[in-house]
Amino acid sequence: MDPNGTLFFPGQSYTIASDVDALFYFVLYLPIFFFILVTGGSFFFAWKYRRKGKDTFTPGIANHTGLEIFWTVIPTILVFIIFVWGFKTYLTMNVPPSNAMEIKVTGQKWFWSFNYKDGASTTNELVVPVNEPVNLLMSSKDVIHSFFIPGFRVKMDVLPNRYTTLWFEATETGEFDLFCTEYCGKGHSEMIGKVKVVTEDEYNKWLTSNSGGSDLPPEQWGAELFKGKACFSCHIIDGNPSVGPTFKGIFGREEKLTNGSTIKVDENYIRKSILEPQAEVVVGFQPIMPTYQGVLKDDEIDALIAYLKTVK
Amino acid sequence: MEHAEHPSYLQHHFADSQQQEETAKLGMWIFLLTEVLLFGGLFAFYAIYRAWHPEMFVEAHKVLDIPMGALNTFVLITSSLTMALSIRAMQVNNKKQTIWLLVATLLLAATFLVIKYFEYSHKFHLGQLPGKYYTYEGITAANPHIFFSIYFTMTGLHGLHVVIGMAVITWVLIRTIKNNFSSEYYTPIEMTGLYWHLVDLIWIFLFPLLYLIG
Amino acid sequence: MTENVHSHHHILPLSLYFTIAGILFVLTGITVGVSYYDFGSFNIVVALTIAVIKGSLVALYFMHLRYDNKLYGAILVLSLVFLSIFIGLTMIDTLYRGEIQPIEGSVINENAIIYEQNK
Amino acid sequence: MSSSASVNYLNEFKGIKSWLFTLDHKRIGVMYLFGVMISFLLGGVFAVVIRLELLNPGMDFITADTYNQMFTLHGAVMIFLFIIPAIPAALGNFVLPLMIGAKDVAFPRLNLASWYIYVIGAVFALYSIVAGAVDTGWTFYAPYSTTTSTSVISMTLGAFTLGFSSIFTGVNFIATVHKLRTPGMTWFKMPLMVWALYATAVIQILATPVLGITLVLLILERAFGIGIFDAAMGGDPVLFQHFFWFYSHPAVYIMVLPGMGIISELIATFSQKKIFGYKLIAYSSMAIALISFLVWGHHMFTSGQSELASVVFSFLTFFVGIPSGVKMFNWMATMYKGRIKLDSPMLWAMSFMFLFAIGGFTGIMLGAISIDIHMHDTYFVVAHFHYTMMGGTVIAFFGGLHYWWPKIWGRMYNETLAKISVFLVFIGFNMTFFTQFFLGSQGMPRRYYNYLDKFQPLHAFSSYGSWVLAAGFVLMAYYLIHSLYKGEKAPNNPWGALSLEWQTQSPPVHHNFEGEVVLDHDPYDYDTRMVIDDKLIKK
Ligand code: HEA
Ligand code: HEA
Ligand code: HEC
Ligand code: CUA
Ligand SMILES: [Cu+2]
Repeated sequence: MDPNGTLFFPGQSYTIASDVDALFYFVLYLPIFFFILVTGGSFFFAWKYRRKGKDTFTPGIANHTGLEIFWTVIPTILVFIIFVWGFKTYLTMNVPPSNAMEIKVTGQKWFWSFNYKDGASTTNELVVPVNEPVNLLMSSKDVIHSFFIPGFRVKMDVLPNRYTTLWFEATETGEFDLFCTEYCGKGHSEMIGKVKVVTEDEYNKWLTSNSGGSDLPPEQWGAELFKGKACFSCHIIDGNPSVGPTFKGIFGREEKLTNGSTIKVDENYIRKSILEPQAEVVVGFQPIMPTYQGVLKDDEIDALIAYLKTVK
Repeated sequence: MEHAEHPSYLQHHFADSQQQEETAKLGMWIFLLTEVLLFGGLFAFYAIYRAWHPEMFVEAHKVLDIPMGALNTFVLITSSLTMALSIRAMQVNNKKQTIWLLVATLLLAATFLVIKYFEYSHKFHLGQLPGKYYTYEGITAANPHIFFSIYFTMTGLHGLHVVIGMAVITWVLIRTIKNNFSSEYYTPIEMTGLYWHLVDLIWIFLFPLLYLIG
Repeated sequence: MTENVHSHHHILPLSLYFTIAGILFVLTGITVGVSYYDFGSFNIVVALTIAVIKGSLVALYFMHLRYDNKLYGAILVLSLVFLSIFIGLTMIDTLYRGEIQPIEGSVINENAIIYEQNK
Repeated sequence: MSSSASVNYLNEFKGIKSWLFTLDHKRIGVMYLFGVMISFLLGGVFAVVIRLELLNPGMDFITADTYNQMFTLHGAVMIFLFIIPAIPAALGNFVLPLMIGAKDVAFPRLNLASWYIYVIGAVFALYSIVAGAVDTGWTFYAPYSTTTSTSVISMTLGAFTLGFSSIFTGVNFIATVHKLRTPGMTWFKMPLMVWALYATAVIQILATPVLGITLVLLILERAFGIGIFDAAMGGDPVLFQHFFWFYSHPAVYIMVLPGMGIISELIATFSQKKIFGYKLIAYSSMAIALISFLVWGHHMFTSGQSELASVVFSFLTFFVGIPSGVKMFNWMATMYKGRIKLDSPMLWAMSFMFLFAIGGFTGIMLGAISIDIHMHDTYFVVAHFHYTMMGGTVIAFFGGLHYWWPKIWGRMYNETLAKISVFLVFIGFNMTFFTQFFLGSQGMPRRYYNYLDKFQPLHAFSSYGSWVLAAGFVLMAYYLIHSLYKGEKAPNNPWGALSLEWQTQSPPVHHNFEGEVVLDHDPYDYDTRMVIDDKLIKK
């Protein structure tokens, strides 16, 4: 469990979080009162009026208008309070400040990609500066996903062919979990990532170093991209097929395609597989690989190819 | 519970035939309510998509054939009339008339389907088909295939009801011929009538919504 | 369960059936006729009013609602009430998307309704 | 009253055919009972597999695909095959005509037909397992359900068919209650169970058709690409969610209302006291039924529906809490000054009070939008709905089953074992699901096959709980089956209850009552009976 958290919640790392938690505790303690009243009451009666013999007379109390009004009206008033409170917090959650920084989020089976205005892009790792409102503009490439950061108490579905938004302002630095909470198939529970909240300085530094290529040699960079861009969620390198074909010994391998032809894996084929995966599909697999068009840049694809050559 | 006469059609758990008939009628009306809600889902789709794409609906409805639709409306209303009259004929114990009126209803229902068939095949021909099969190019507004998805599901479900109705009418027709009914007991024909009128009633709404409103 | 045991079935005069059918034919003619005139947004009102009148005639006379137990009519009305609840509450969603916070992003797919709506 | 060794509905006719073609509501009820018990066993086995896999993070013994199929089947079987028919179609079919002094339901043939439709639906649903089990979750959300390569069509066809079975039961019950009450039984002299079944039937007929058409459209979308749920073609996947929940929210009250009806019977009988606030309980059943149609959008707060819709639905959601609360308070007040005997059915009723209160209150929490945004699709929701469905309905169902068991079979079960089983189920249930509240609020999403290490202790505890729970049910299966063969003969009215079903013999005769039905008191007139029959003096 989160060391800063309580039994119920992870730590409060966003301005809204304390609001949500406060209402939660209100709606927790209030019913605990009623809970004790109702179940406590009935358990008490069950003991107090336990059957002692056949000849106890039970009075035919049919109703008591006062009591009945009481337990209709009081809960009604209480639920009104709960509603208004929940509603107000919801409004705050919904209206982002106008100066919020915008990041584009794309969900697809089964990873998240983040595109920054400055050209930087990441996969499964959202880096944001602390104390600055961030507005996410989200859409999906396939089915519905849902973007959830428990530490910030925010969640929003990510729909195909449509934008939804979600905003937050992180109040402390650190790493937070990021989950997909709308069931989206086999990799649903692997569609998780991290939100890194860093200081303004670190953020700017990160931004500049991430907008261009990398200093690493291509094979190593490719290996990182293999992890970072979530190829590994469908391709593994130990020789077993997973969702997609194994990458062990992929370069130079002969593949049978569903269109009947056979092909030898070379640079062009790999590039095509990444950019237009549905064009040529390997026999025995579903055509479900997502396109990386717009997610991977040219030099990144080169790096990946360089890396794949090394996987023997 | 002393039943003076115990007619063969009276089921054991009813006190008398009046109770039996009323129960059947109530059951039938409840069933009709579920039918209204079944179609209701499609009407909801219609309303929502129409609100989203008003121009497209206006443009797309023009390709439907109003004379054919109107003709079918006349046919169905007439069949409703013959159905209602067949019940009345049974009420006055005119079995022969009942039979002829039921046959007329069946024929009118078949006419309805034939006309629908011509409409459908014309649309198939032009590629005015639902969803991904839509190939027609005469409509400029966005998403016309949605209109045809709705058109075909609504009229298709309605057509299915016509077919089921015909089966049920055939069944009561056979029972009438077999002398199962009399002015004392004709509940099955009456229930069939209620169902058939509902089918008519739904068409009364489908026709303007799909064909006429521009 | 009612008092009037063996109140005999209500037999309506033949003329009534023919009159109702006649009115239905005429109304069908009218609704087709007026559809060639454009009343703007009133088109739907006119067409549906006529349809409701026709529907009521079928329900009241062909289906005998007028002479039968009121419960049956209530059932029919109930179904319509719940249908309107269904359509109404769904439309609270579909008609008001993006009201509090209009969404501005480049169009992903022109077909998608959200863009159609914001035009 | 005749001796209990005589002819009854079980032994009057013999042979498998006399069952398969029976029109007797009692036999149809019993056939339903078999169906739902098998389904519960099946759903329970899936549940245990789920919990086993979740014992540790990572892949333990089933693959991700299998896991996804497991929770889909678990959800679909439990909902469509078990809980929806469990109380109305199985127990309700048996007791409803008896309780109102009728000889049968209004349409016995329709009743038998709905059982067959149920079986056909079950076959479709189970066929989907053979044909590449579905993996959509029981909610079938588009566009996942329209694009996954699994056998969605046969499962939705199954659900569609089961829907019709449910509709026909509803039609039958409404007509029965309206028309077949024994002379003298006015609306406000009906037992509350009958009110509850009536309210349930109203929901069944109003909501289920919409599910039917939605599933048809889903099938058409999948098979022919009609495009109304497909965003790429100008459709809208969120509409599917509206249509689905327009049925499935009211459906949760299809599940719980008859359960509440059972609890009303149990509390009054075992307290031997007039029920408190009869009319208010009756009205609150109807109120719940009607309000339940106004709140479905609370499942969609994060779906991308308009903010306005979320707010309206959140507001309306809270109003279902009030009639439910009224019932809870009235049951409590019924126990006041009763003479309470804690036989096993009453123990189930007490468990219900405890567990359903928790389920209901967490429902209220979820109704508050800002809390739901955080909790939605986490284990908090999973815990909520197991507390209401399992802790509420299923517990009530077993309470009712134990209560009417002597009437159905004419045999008593072993009371000591029954008490142990309630106890095991109660403890096991809380172990399994209370932990899930913490998991959920900590952020553990649902439908996750794999999870972060930090959630492991809570998940493991929950899995241990499921074993205790399963042990409770296995014990129950044992003594119930045992009682069929070796159980003591049951008296006609073992609990001293007042409603009509206890006035006929156990098990009842073919036509329910021998001779005229005598209705000489209201269903809960314990005080009058005590004065007249037991000659007790009012204090
Ligand atoms: C039997 C089934 C059942 C029942 C009875 C309920 C009852 C309620 N449910 Fe539940 N619910 C489900 C089954 C059920 N639910 C299921 C299956 C799901 C998830 C489906 C899925 O996604 O797979 C779900 C999900 C669900 C959600 C969506 C969560 C999400 O996905 O984000 C919400 C949100 O509002 C909700 C609310 C409620 C409320 C307000 C009630 C109320 O009716 C509760 C009323 C009862 C009480 C409140 C207790 C007694 C009251 C008193 C003692 C009076 C005092 C009260 C107050 C002061 C408040 N439910
Ligand atoms: C009626 C409804 C119902 C019931 C009773 C249950 C019962 C149980 N459920 Fe389930 N559950 C759902 C409805 C139900 N569930 C739904 C709708 C979902 C959502 C699915 C989805 O996401 O799509 C869900 C999801 C769900 C999940 C979440 C999966 C996920 O999101 O990844 C989990 C995990 O713990 C779970 C566990 C359990 C357990 C341990 C039980 C236990 O209580 C089971 C105990 C039962 C047994 C162990 C069987 C023993 C029976 C016998 C021995 C037979 C007796 C026979 C005779 C007497 C003849 N359920
Ligand atoms: C959602 C799962 C998924 C993800 C994520 C994924 N792939 Fe694939 N991939 C597949 C499947 C399935 C196939 C086989 C079908 C086909 O050829 O389209 C495949 C095929 C391939 C092939 C052809 C393999 C062969 O043996 O001919 C290459 C190369 C490839 N993927 C590269 C990648 C790279 C690089 C990434 C990450 C940047 C990636 N994939 C991410 C599912 C995935
Ligand atoms: Cu993406 Cu779940
Ligand atoms: Cu709900």
